[in-house]
Amino acid sequence: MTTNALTSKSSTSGRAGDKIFSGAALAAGVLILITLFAVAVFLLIQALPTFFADPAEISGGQGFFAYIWPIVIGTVIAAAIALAVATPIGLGVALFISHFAPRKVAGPLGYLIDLLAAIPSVIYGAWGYMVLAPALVPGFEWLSKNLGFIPLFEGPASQTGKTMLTAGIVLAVMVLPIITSLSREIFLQTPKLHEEAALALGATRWEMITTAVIPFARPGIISAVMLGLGRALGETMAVALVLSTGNLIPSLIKTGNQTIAAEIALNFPEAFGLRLSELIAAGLVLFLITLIVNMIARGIIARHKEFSGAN
Amino acid sequence: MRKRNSLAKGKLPKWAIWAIAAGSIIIGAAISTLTGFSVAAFAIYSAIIFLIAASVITTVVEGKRRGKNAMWTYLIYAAFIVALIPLASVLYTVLQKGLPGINSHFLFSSMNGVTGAIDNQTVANGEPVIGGAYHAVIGTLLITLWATLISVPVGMLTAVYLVEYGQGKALSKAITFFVDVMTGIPSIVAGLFAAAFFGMILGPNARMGIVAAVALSVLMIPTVVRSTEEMLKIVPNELREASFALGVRRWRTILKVVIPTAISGIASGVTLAIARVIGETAPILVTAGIASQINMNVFANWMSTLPTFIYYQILTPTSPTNIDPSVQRAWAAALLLILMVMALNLIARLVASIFAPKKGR
Amino acid sequence: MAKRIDVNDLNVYYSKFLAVEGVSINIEPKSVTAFIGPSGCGKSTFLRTLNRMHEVIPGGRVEGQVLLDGDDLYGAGVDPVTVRSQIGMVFQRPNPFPTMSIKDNVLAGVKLNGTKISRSDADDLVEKSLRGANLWNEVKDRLDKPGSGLSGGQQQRLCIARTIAVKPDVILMDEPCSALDPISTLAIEDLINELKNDFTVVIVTHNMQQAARVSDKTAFFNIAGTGKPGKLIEFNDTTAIFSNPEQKATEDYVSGRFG
Amino acid sequence: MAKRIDVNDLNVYYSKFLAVEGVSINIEPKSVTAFIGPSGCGKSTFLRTLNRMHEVIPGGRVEGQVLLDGDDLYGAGVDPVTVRSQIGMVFQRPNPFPTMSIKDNVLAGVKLNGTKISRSDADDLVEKSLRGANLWNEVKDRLDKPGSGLSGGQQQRLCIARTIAVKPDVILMDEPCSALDPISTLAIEDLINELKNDFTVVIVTHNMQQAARVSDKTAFFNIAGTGKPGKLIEFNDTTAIFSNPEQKATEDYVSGRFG
Amino acid sequence: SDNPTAASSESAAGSSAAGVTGTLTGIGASSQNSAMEAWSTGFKAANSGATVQYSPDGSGAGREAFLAGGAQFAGSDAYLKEDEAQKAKEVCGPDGAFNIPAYVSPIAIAFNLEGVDEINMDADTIAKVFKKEITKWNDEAIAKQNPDVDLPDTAITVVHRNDESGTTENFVEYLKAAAGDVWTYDVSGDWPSDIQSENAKGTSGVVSTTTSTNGAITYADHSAVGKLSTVNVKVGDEYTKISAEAAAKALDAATPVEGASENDLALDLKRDTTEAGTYPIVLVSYHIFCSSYKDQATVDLVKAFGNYVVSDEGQKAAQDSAGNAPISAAIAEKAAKAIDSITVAK
Ligand SMILES: Nc1ncnc2c1ncn2[C@@H]1O[C@H](COP(=O)(O)OP(=O)(O)OP(=O)(O)O)[C@@H](O)[C@H]1O
Ligand SMILES: Nc1ncnc2c1ncn2[C@@H]1O[C@H](COP(=O)(O)OP(=O)(O)OP(=O)(O)O)[C@@H](O)[C@H]1O
Ligand SMILES: [Mg+2]
Ligand SMILES: [Mg+2]
Ligand SMILES: O=P([O-])([O-])[O-]
Repeated sequence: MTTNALTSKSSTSGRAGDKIFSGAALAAGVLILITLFAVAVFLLIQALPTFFADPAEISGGQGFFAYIWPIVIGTVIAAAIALAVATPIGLGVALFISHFAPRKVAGPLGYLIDLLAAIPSVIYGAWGYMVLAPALVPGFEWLSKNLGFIPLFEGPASQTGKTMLTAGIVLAVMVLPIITSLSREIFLQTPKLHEEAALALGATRWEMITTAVIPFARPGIISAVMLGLGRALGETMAVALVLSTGNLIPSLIKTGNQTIAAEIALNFPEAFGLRLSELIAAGLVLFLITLIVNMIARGIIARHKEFSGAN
Repeated sequence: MRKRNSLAKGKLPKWAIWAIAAGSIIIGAAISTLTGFSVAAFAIYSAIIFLIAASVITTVVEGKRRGKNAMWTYLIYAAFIVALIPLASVLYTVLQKGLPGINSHFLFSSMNGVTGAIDNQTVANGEPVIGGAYHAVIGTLLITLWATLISVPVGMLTAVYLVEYGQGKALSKAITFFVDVMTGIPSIVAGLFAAAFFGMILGPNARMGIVAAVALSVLMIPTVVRSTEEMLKIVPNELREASFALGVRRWRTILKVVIPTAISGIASGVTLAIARVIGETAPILVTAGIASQINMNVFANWMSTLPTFIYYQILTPTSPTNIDPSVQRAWAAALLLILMVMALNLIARLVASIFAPKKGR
Repeated sequence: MAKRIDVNDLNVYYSKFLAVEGVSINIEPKSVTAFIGPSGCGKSTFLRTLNRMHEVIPGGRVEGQVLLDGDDLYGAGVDPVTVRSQIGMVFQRPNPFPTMSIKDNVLAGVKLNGTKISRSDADDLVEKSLRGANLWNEVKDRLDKPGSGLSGGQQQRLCIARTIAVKPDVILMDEPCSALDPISTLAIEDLINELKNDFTVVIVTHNMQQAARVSDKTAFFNIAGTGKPGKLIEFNDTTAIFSNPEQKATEDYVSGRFG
Repeated sequence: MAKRIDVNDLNVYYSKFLAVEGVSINIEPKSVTAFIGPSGCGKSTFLRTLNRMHEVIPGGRVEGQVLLDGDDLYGAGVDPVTVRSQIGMVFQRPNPFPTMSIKDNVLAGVKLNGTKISRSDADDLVEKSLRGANLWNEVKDRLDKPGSGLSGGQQQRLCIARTIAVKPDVILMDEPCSALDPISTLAIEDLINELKNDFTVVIVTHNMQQAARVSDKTAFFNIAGTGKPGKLIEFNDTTAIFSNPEQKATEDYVSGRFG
Repeated sequence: SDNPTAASSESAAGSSAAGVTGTLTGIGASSQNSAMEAWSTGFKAANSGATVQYSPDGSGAGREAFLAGGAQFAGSDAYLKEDEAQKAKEVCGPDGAFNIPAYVSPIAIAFNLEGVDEINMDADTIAKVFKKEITKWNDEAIAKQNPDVDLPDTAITVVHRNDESGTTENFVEYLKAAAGDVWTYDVSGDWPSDIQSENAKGTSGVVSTTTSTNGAITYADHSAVGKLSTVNVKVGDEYTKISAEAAAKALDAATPVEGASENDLALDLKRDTTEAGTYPIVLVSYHIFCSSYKDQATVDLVKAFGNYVVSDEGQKAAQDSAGNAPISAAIAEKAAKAIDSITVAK
C-alpha cells in the first residue's frame, strides 16, 4: 500500500491551534452556563430558609406567598408600563432614524439617543423625583378628575407625583435606548431588495414598512423588547428613588405598589437573618419571571420561524 | 396650457400641511387657554389636533392609503420628538446642576480628609467646594477596565462558539437561552453573588475592585454575547468559504477574516455593554465598598466609583446640615460620567472606522 | 392597459455624479424593448427612472421629462406611489417577501390598495396571475407555503406574478434571468412573449441572444470611461441593431462573442 | 503543479439527503473540465467535494474516493486544510475580503496562515499572481486600495489571483462569470485559457456557449426530479458532448436554445 | 491629588510618630456616616499610618458583616439583639461583643407649611397625624395646642422612609411608648404597611420630598432637616424644642439594658419620660466591638480608634461635621473603660 502524501504534509501544530481555539470558545460558553447555574444555586441556598420558615415570621406575617405576590404584580405593572410606553416610542424612533430622517441627521441623532443608555440609574432616579414627578402632578390631577372612574386613575392624585406611573415612565426612558438602538440596527439591515420590491408594487412608505421592514425585523424587535424588559424588571435604584412605595393598589397615580428589585434594594441594608433570605427569595422569583418571559418570547420567535426573514 | 397631468390627480398641495399646522396651533392655544393655560397642555392639544386634522384631510383628499401613510409618518415624527423630551430634560438637569461643580480641583482631587466640618466652613464663608471625584474616576476606570477585560474575551469567545462552532447543537441552544435569561439578573443580585463567591474563597466581606469587576462582568457578558453574536451572524458565509478555500485554518479565519469584518458592530456592542454597567451602583456597594482616598489597586482595599460616589453624596451628604456641596459634587460627578461614556463612544466609533470594511473606489 | 413611454432629454444623477446623460427614447405600448450595453453604462439606473425607483436611493434625482401616455411622471404634484402602481418592476435577484406565503406574495400589491377583496376574487386573482407567470401548475398545491422555499427561477416568476397582479400598464425588468439556470430562463422568456400581449415590457439584459430572442426594439447604451456619464447610443428595431447597426460602437458590442 | 483527479463512485449527502449519487470521473491535469446541467442537479455540491469544502456545511459528508494524483483526499489522517491549499476554489459571486487592500487580498492565503514572507518576496508574488490573473495593469497603481472598490469583473479576477498565489495544483470555479457583464466574462474566459497551461481547471457553468468555448471536456449532470439525487449522465470531450452526445438527455439539454 | 484640603495635618501627623498603624474596617448605619468621616479623618491625622474605612451599608448589614467576621466593628442604630449577642461569642470569644454609644442625634419631626415655623404637639397628636387620623393642619387637635398660630386648611401629607431604617425604628418606638393607645403597631424599622402614605428613600429623600411639598410632615435626623420647621414635642407639661442639650438629657435618663454585661453600654431610652426639657425622640447609634481580637496590632488599633471616638476631641469633631449631639461625660467615661478592656484572644 502506498502512503498518502496528503497526510504527511499536514502540520500538527496548525491543527493544535484549531483545537485550542475551539476549545476556548466552548469553554467560554460553558463558563457562562456554570456562572448562571452558580447564581441560581446561590439564590436557592440563600433563599431556602424562607420556604421552611414559620409563615408568621415572614414579613407581613402570612407566609412568603402573601408577601411576594403583591410585589410580583407591582414588578409586572412597572415593567408593563415601561414597555407599553417605550416599545412604540422606541420603535418609532428607530424607524425615524432608519427610514425617515435625512441621512446626515440620523447618525448624530442615533448617537444622542444611545447616550441615554449611559446615564447612571441614580441620576435617572434623582431626575425622576426632582424633575419628572413634580411635572407630572398636574397631569395626574387631570387624570383623576376626568378619568377617575377607571380604577387605574382613581384619585386623589399624589401630591408629589412619586407614583407607579412616574416610576414606569422613568423605566421607559431607561429602556428606550436599548429598544431603539437594537431595533434601529435591525431595521437598517432590512434587505434593500425587499424594500424596493414593496415600493415597486406601489406601496407608500408606511406600507413598505409594514410589508418589508417589520416582518423582517420581527424576531429582532422581540429580542430588543426582551432586553429592555430585562432592564425594566431588574432596575433597582431608579425605582427605589422615584416610587413612593406601598401596598398593592390598582391606581397608578396614588402612592402605592412596589417592585421586587426596589424592595431588595430598599431593605437589603438593614436586613439580616430571615429577612435577608426573604429578599433573596424575592430575587429568585424575579429570576424565574425573567426565565418564563424569555421562554415565551423564544416560543413566539420559533413559531414564526418558517416565515422568518433569515434567508 | 397643456392638459392637466392625470398622475397628479387628488394630491394635497404642499402648503396645505403648513396651513393645517398653523390652524392646529391656534386651536390648541385657544383650548388650552380655556382650560387654564399651560405649555404642556398647549403642546399636547396642538399636536393631537394636528395629527387628527392632517390625517383626516389627507384621507379625504388623497384617499385612505395616503391618509394612513400620513398618519403614521406624523406619529413616527411625534415618537421621536417625545423621546427627545426626557433626553433633553435629563441632559439639561445634569448640565445645569453639574456644570458649576466641574473644575480642575474637582477633577483632580479625592475626598480624602473632606469632612462635614469643612463643608460647613466653605458654605459659611461662601468659598468654593473642596473635595473631588478623582478617586472615583480612577475606581470607575479600573473596575470597568477589569470588567471589560473579563467579559469581552468570554463574551466574544462564546459568541464565536455560538456562530462558528455550535450551530444547531443543544449546548448552543442552551447557551443562547440562558444568555437571554442572564440579561434579566437584577444588578444587586449580581453583586451579592460576586460578594458571596469571593467570600467563599477569600473569607467574609472580601471587598475590592476585582470583586466588583466580576459582578459587573456578570451583567456585561450577556450584552457582549448578544451583540457580538448578531454581528458575527451577518458576516457573509462567502468570506469564510473564501478563506477556507485558500487553505486557511478555521481559527485563523475567525480571527483574521470574520472578526475584523464585524469589528465595527462588535465595538459598538461592547461600548453599549460598558455603558450599561459603568453606571451601576448597587452591585458596587456590596463588592467594592466605598473609599474617599485614591486606590490604584483592584486587588486590595476598598474603592469608590462615580456612581457610588454620586449615590452616597446624595443619600448621605458629607455634612447633613449643609448638603449643597455634596449635591453639587454628585451632579458634577454625573456629568463627568456622561462625558466619559461619550468619549468612550467616540473612541469606539474611531476604532470601528479604522477596522471597518473599506468601501468605495 | 399598456401605455407608451416617452423620455425627453433625461439626465440622471447620483448626488453630484451624472450617471446617465441626455436620453430621449419612445417606447411603444404592447412591445418589448431591450436595453443592452456594458456594465456600468447606466442601464439599471435609467430603467429605474422610468418608475421613479431611482429616487429611493439617497441622492438620486433626474432632470428632464418622462411621459406616460403624455403625463409627466416627474410633474409637480405627482406622487411616486401612483407612478409605481402603474409601472411595475422585476429585479435582478428574485425578491419574494420571505415572511409571506406564495399566495400572500401574489396578493401583496393588491392588498396594499386597501380595497377589500373577497376570498373568491382573491383566489381567482392569484390563479390568474400565477398562470400569467407560468407558475400555477408548479405551486398550486402549496400556495400557503413560504415563497422563499421555491427555486430561483420559480421565485423570479413569483415576482412577476406579484407584479402583474396589480395590473400595471408597464413592466420593467432588470436582468430578470441573470441568476437563473437555462430552464428557468426559458420559462421566463416564454412568459415575456406572452406578457407583451397585455403590457408594455422593458427589459435590461447582458445576454444578447436573449435580447434578440425576446425584444421588438433594442436600445444600446455605452459609456466613454469610468466617471463619464452613460449615453443612449442607438435605438432601433432589434433586427436592425443586431444585423445592421448604424453606429460603430453598437456593432463592436453586438459582434462580441459573448454569451 | 497540475495534478489529476480521479473520483470513484462518490455519494454526497446533506445530512440524510443524498444530493449526488455514484459519480466516477477522471479529470486530466492541465485541462479544463466543464460541469453543466440544470439547476439543482448537484454541480456545485459535487465540485465542492473535490476540495473538501462540502464538509464546511453542517451535515455535509461523502462516501467514496477522491484521488489527487492517487492520494485519497478523504483518507484517514488527511487534514482538509492541506487539501484546500492544493486545490483552490473561485466562487460564483466575487468575494474579496472587504477589510483588506488589493495586495493583502492576493497575499491572504499566505499571510492568513501566519507564514512569514519577506517584503520583496511578497511584492514578487503579488505581481506574479495579478499578472497571472490578467489584472496587474489595471490595479498596479492602487495596490493599497480596498479590493471591494473594483468592478465585478476585476473583483472576480482578484479572487483568481488570490487563489493562484497559494500555488495550488487544481483550481475549481463555480459559475465564475454568472454575475459579470460580457466584457468581464471575456476577460475571465481568456484567463482560463491561460491558466490551463499551469493548472488543472474545473468549471461549473450554466452557459453552454461558455462551456463550449473554454473546456476540453464536459460533464453533464442531471436530476430525475426534486428530492432525487443528481447523477453524472455523460462525460466526454466537449466537442463530442455538444455535437454528438451519446445520451438522449444530454442532447435535449444542449440543444435547448438557451443563452 | 489625595490631599484636597491641603491641610497641614500631614506634617502634624508626621510628628506624632507614636500612632498606631493598620487598616480598620467598619460597616454599618448610614446615620453616623458624616460623623464617621470626621472620625476617620481626625484619627488619621493623629495616626498617619492608620486608616479607618467605613461603608454605610446599613445597620443590619453592618451587624451581619461583623458577625460573619467581615468587619472589625459595626456601626448600628440598634444594639445587638439577643440571638446576635449569642452569635457574637463565636466570633469574639466567650465575652462576646459589646455596644458603645458613639453617636447621638435627636430625630426631628419636620414639616413644611407655608407661613408656620413652629408647632406644638403632644404624643397622641403626633401619632394620629402619622397614622393619618388627623388629615388637616387646622384640625381641632392641633389648633387647641397652638392658640397663637394661624393654621391653614391645608391637607397633611405624611412622608415616611421607604427603606428599612434606624430612624423609623426609633421614631415609632417613641410613638408606641408615649402614645401606645393610638399607635398600636409593632416596633420595626419598616414603616407599618397599613398606613399608605408618601415616602422616600433615605433621610435626604424624605427631607427633599417634604421640602418640595406644602403641608408635608416627616421625621428625620435633626441635623439634616435644613429649611424645614420642627415640631415641639410635649414632655410632661411643657413643649420641648428640639436641641442637642435636650437630647443629651434623654440619654442621661436612659438605663442600661437588662442583663447586659458590665462593659456593654447598650441603653434603653425612656421614651415616655415626663421630665421637662428632655427631648425623647433620640437615636443612639452604637459602635459594636469584639471583646477580644486575634492579634495585638488589631487590638491596639481598635482601642485607639474607639477611645478617640468617645473622647471630647472625637465627639467635637463629629458635632462639627454632622451637627449631632455629643455623648455625656459619664457615658464617655464608661465607654473608655469598656474599650480599654479589649484584649487579644487566648
Ligand atoms: N447607488 C449608487 N450611488 C452612486 N453611484 C451609483 C450607484 N449605483 C450605480 N452607480 C453608478 O452609476 C453608473 C451606472 O450604474 P448602473 O448600475 O446603472 O449600470 P448598469 O448598466 O446597470 O451596469 P450592470 O450591467 O453592471 O448592471 C455606474 O458608474 C455606477 O458606478
Ligand atoms: N446547504 C444545503 N443543505 C441541504 N441541501 C442542499 C444544500 N445546498 C444544496 N442543497 C441541495 O442539493 C441539491 C444540489 O444542489 P446544488 O447547489 O449542488 O445544485 P447546482 O447544480 O449547483 O444548482 P445551480 O445550478 O442552481 O447552482 C439540490 O437539491 C439542493 O436543494
Ligand atoms: Mg444593472
Ligand atoms: Mg450551483
Ligand atoms: O440611619 P438610617 O438607618 O435611618 O438610614
